[in-house]
Amino acid sequence: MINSRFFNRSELIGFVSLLLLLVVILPLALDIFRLNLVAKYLTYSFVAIGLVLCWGYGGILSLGQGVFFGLGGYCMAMFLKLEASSVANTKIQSTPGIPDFMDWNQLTALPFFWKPFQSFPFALAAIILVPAIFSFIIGAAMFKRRVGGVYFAIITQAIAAIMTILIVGQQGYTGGINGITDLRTLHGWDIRTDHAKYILYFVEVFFLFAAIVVAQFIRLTKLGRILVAMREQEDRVRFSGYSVANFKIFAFCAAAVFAAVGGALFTLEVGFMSPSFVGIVPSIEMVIYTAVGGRLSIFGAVYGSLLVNFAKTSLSETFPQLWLFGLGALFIAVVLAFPNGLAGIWGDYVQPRIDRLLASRTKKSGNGGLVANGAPAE
Amino acid sequence: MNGVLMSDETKKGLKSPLRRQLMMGMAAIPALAMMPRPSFGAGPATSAVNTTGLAVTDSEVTVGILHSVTGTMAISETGSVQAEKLAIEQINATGGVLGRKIKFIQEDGASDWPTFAEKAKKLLVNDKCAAVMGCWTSASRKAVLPVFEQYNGMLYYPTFYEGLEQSKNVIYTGQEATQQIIAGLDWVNKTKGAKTFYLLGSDYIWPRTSNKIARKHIEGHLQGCKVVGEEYFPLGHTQFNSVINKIKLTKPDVIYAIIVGGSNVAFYKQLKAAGIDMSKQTLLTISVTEDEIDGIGGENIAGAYACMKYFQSLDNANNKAFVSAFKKMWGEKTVIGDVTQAAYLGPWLWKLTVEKAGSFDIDKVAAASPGIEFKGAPEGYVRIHENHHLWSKTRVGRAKADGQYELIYETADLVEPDPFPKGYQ
Amino acid sequence: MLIGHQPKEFLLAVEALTVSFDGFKAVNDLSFYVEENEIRVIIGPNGAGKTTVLDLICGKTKATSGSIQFRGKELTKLRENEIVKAGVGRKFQTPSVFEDLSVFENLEISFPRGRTVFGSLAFKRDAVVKDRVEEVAEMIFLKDRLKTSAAELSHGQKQWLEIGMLLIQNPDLLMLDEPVAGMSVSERAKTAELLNRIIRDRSVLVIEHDMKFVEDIAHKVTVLHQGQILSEGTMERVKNDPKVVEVYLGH
Amino acid sequence: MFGDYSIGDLGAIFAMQGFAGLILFSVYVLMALGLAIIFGQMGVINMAHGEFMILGAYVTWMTSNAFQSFLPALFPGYFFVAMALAFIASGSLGMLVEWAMISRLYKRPLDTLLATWGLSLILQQAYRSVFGAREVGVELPEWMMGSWQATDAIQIPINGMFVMCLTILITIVVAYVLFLSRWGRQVRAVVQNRVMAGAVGINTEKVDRYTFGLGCGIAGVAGSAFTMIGSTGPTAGQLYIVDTFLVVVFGGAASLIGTIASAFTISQAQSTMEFFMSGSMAKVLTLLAIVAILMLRPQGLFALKVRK
Repeated sequence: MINSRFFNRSELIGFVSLLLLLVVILPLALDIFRLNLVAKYLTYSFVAIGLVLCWGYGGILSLGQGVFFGLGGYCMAMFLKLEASSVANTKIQSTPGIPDFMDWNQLTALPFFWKPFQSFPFALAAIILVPAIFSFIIGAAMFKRRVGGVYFAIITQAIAAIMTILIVGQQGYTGGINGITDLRTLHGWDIRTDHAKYILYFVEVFFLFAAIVVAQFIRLTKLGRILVAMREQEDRVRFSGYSVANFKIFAFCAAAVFAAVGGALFTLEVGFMSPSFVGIVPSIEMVIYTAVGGRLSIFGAVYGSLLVNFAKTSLSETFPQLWLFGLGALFIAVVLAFPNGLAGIWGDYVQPRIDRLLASRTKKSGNGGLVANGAPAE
Repeated sequence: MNGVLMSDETKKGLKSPLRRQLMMGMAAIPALAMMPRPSFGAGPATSAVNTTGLAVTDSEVTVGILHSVTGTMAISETGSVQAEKLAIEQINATGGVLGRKIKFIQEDGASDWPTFAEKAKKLLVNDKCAAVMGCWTSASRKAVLPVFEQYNGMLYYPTFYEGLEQSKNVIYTGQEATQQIIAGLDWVNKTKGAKTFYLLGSDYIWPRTSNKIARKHIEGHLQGCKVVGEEYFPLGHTQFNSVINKIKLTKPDVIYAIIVGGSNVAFYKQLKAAGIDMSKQTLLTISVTEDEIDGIGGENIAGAYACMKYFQSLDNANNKAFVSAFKKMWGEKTVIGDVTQAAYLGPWLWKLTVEKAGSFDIDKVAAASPGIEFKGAPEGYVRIHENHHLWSKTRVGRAKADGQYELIYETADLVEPDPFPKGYQ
Repeated sequence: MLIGHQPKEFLLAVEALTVSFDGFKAVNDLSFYVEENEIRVIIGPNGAGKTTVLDLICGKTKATSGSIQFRGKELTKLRENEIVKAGVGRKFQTPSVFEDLSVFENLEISFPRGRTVFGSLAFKRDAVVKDRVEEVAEMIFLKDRLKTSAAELSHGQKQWLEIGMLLIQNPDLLMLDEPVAGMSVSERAKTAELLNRIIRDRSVLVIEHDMKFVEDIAHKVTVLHQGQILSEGTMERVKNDPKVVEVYLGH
Repeated sequence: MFGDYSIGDLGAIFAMQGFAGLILFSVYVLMALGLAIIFGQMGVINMAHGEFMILGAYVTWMTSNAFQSFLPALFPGYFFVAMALAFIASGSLGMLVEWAMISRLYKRPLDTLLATWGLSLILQQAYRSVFGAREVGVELPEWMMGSWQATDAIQIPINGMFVMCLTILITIVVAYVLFLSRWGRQVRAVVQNRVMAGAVGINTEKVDRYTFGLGCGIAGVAGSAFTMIGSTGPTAGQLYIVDTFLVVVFGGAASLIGTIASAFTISQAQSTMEFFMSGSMAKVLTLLAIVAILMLRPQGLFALKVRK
């Protein structure tokens, strides 16, 4: 047992059922419009997976994940916007060849930090590196000085507020409150067609499973166990010879990178990026996806984002007034009654029933090996 | 109610028994579709007027209403929703469009731009709406524009905005920036002898672009005039004492304010509290309609001038009928601002265009739009320009303590919309 | 003392150590020395500053002034994890084990390998680790409970587990804060046996109230009172020191 | 920028600017006091603090309407009644919330953050359903409007002075209640050691409930006062929440004096910077400075150094 398998049984069930749901059931059951919505929801599940590591395992609650989602999204949007702003497409402007919003703000040349984004490899690297470096700076500054818990949450919130004001205020460079809109092609490939949306959906699902595997890998290494240990007894970890700050920085950076990948995919799926994902409100909503799914469950994070967003869309289509009541009640219910979210409900109510069912069946058939074999590793 | 929003406002509207019947009739729309009333369905054959698969039947045509009813923008967008519903009801009462009753599907943009894009796509792709009345902020319009262009829909956009845009798929029923700004500046320069201007705005694209145009006009076209200050505040900012002190220091002839949302309330209250008397200090705004005054309080803004195309107090027969119908539907206490009136134009302009084109097809409607005249507009006569904006008059009003504007000046002719103004960019 | 005599190489040399909390000097100009393989017990009444001394040595509290030399290294300038790497292990007063992890994982975390972020990512649970964990588990009477979650252990077992976690680090100086507090009589006997076994190859600094236990294990006793040394020497000597009798043992 | 002005003008402007800073200071103190009690004393992160303020604002609005309709003669004094009602309304709601929700979460401070965020969403929508999505304008009695002409050039807004006086009054009352009254001693006892306080016969549940209620009640009074200078709408409360938390955290969470000092520092910094640069940039720089200082001194300006 000691070198446990990569997924224990209940995780395997989660993995396979998620795979079935995302790869087979949803694409067959939904039209492309709805499937594109699912793709949008899934981009948030990247953030939620990051939060499982950082908050659920590491105990670091960040209320500024929107910042990293936005950074990733903006890096992608900058590349796409430059591609969409070819001289031919922007003849009507006073300075053709630069993004339209720059032209409206009297910029006559591309700002220096936009220039490297003409290169796709650079943009891809930036999607990972910019948020990683930014989160490293924040994390190093805070964790080395042992800022944690509530204080960290509030400071990340302030950072989200600062970022929003900056992006909105520096509209010549960022597109302001409108964001970067009207993104069209990726290397000449039109990302707006239904066909492209299908492909992007599957690309995203691929990345999602890659993210799940990476997160699961981190969770299963000793680093994952140190995170759990740190959350419980920070001093004991410190006096076992670990630099607690470095582990926190790692967890925070990892969560930031997950969020950024989600943001970049969001830009591709939705076709624009705006400061409305950077602020405090979306950042807290992202935490709630994780809480609903279960802050300790990677699969829960994905289901949580899907469920909350699905509820949001369907409730707001039929009862817009009720939506906020529903969302608010969901927050409170999850915190008060189900602190481990969907995963907790599964573990506490559903799983035991299945086990009992299986056990009784195996007893009947006289084949006893099944359950013992699948006993969870921890 | 089949996707149709039953909002608080709708409930308030259920006042007279007649109205209640009407609303119940609307609630029974699915049933109606089965057995067309004789009053609708007498128009030309559906196959002739709808060749692109829009939601048009022999007796009905579906349009979308897409505004925020939740979130921060719900404050502003409520009036537009009300006006659009009123217009649709009036059109239906006079026989509909091409003999078809207008049915509307309302979606909530929730003050969130991707939600706007998502809902716009739903209205076009799933619901096949023949037209959509909607959006309020520039950001929401920018978010839906690619959707409308990709899926070839028709958007009637009601808000005064910064310009710099023109699309086959959008009719802009509010004024673009130059229409709203230049005439007002000329007027204040001429009648008040104003030479120095202090420009203020909330920090986003519309105030910034508008102030840019204002600055170009002040410095380039008005003799001897200059801008003595220009400042922007984050949306939702509530502390203006510092800028008020700066204004006192620079003593501008005109405070030119483009502050939006909740900040307005704080700004005017603090201005008044700081002892700036609007009967002596000229303040010209392009962002405060009667809707905003409701929140600011008339007594706090009385004496300020606003420059836009419509005031509720306009004295003409169209407007009187409009105001009384609006109040009858939505209650005595509701006020009507510039954008609300512009939103009211949307369904009417669409109806007129469809009837001229003889078709609901988007391409035909877009092509038929230029030159469409609407003589029944509350603001007076309007006409759609080649660039899909409206020719309209620009007016200056002075705010009174009762929350209404008193008309002070209006341009003699319709002002030409110029979304890409030469020399102002 | 002969001129030119080299001072004896102490394992731990605490000199003129002072820490003050808003003016209150919890430890005041304290100096003492611990030799290799020595078992030193610190006793003293409540509030004497015993736990603070351990906190200062392991870096949990920063000294206001003074120095702590460990094998010639100045500990006051190091971070906690660096002090651990230098060879100082610390057990807390209340058992602090990771209750969400199993006994095996608790011990494994303390295994001195892969202590950096990326080291821990690459850490492999190989035979060396397993053998060592099992060896220590046997020593701390928990061999058959390796898979148990630490939360399910009794209070005494948790204390042992924490001692085990220190053992696996193999420190040169082991600091124990009241290792037998709250234990049953039989557990106490077992713990004394355990301590006697593990102190062989290292120096140990123990805080303890249980005089019987102290007499059993101590080479030398230091009595703290109000942040200062009241008396130091063998148990026998300290016991008979009138100052000590007055403030502590007499009560 | 000052070259063209006379010394007298400049003096007057600086005096008024100083006063603007003081008004902002009062606003911050009012916002933060209630939160300082709830967060600093109880460790509860109340994200619905802004909504409790807005409840006070709506109560003021309703009181104003009621006086206009039924007691027009007493209208000039309605504001005092409104503030009392606002305190009662927000305070009672606070106690209800404490009973139903917060009391179950004392051991999980980060979870109070999520739960109260949910509460804030519910309250926002409730306001929208009850009072409508539009902002409401609260009419002030005549005597509170306008400004006081200190000299020819210096004008001091009356409502600003009113807010300042109110702030001083409330601060004194809070300080008295927390530090001198018997009840305040109980609150502090519970904060320091809940189990012990319970053991010596303090009804900790009751203390918690009243403390939370007091914090929310002060938020209600703050909201009532803000109708004079700001807007009242369903979502207006959200505007305040980040600033408020920063003021409290910057001051050192458990210190009332810290909260006041930090409100003073932040307001003066912001108001001075606003004078020299655009409001947006002033805000960004202020927030950045706070975050930077908090990184250097995580315990805030005023925090007791305690032996852990």
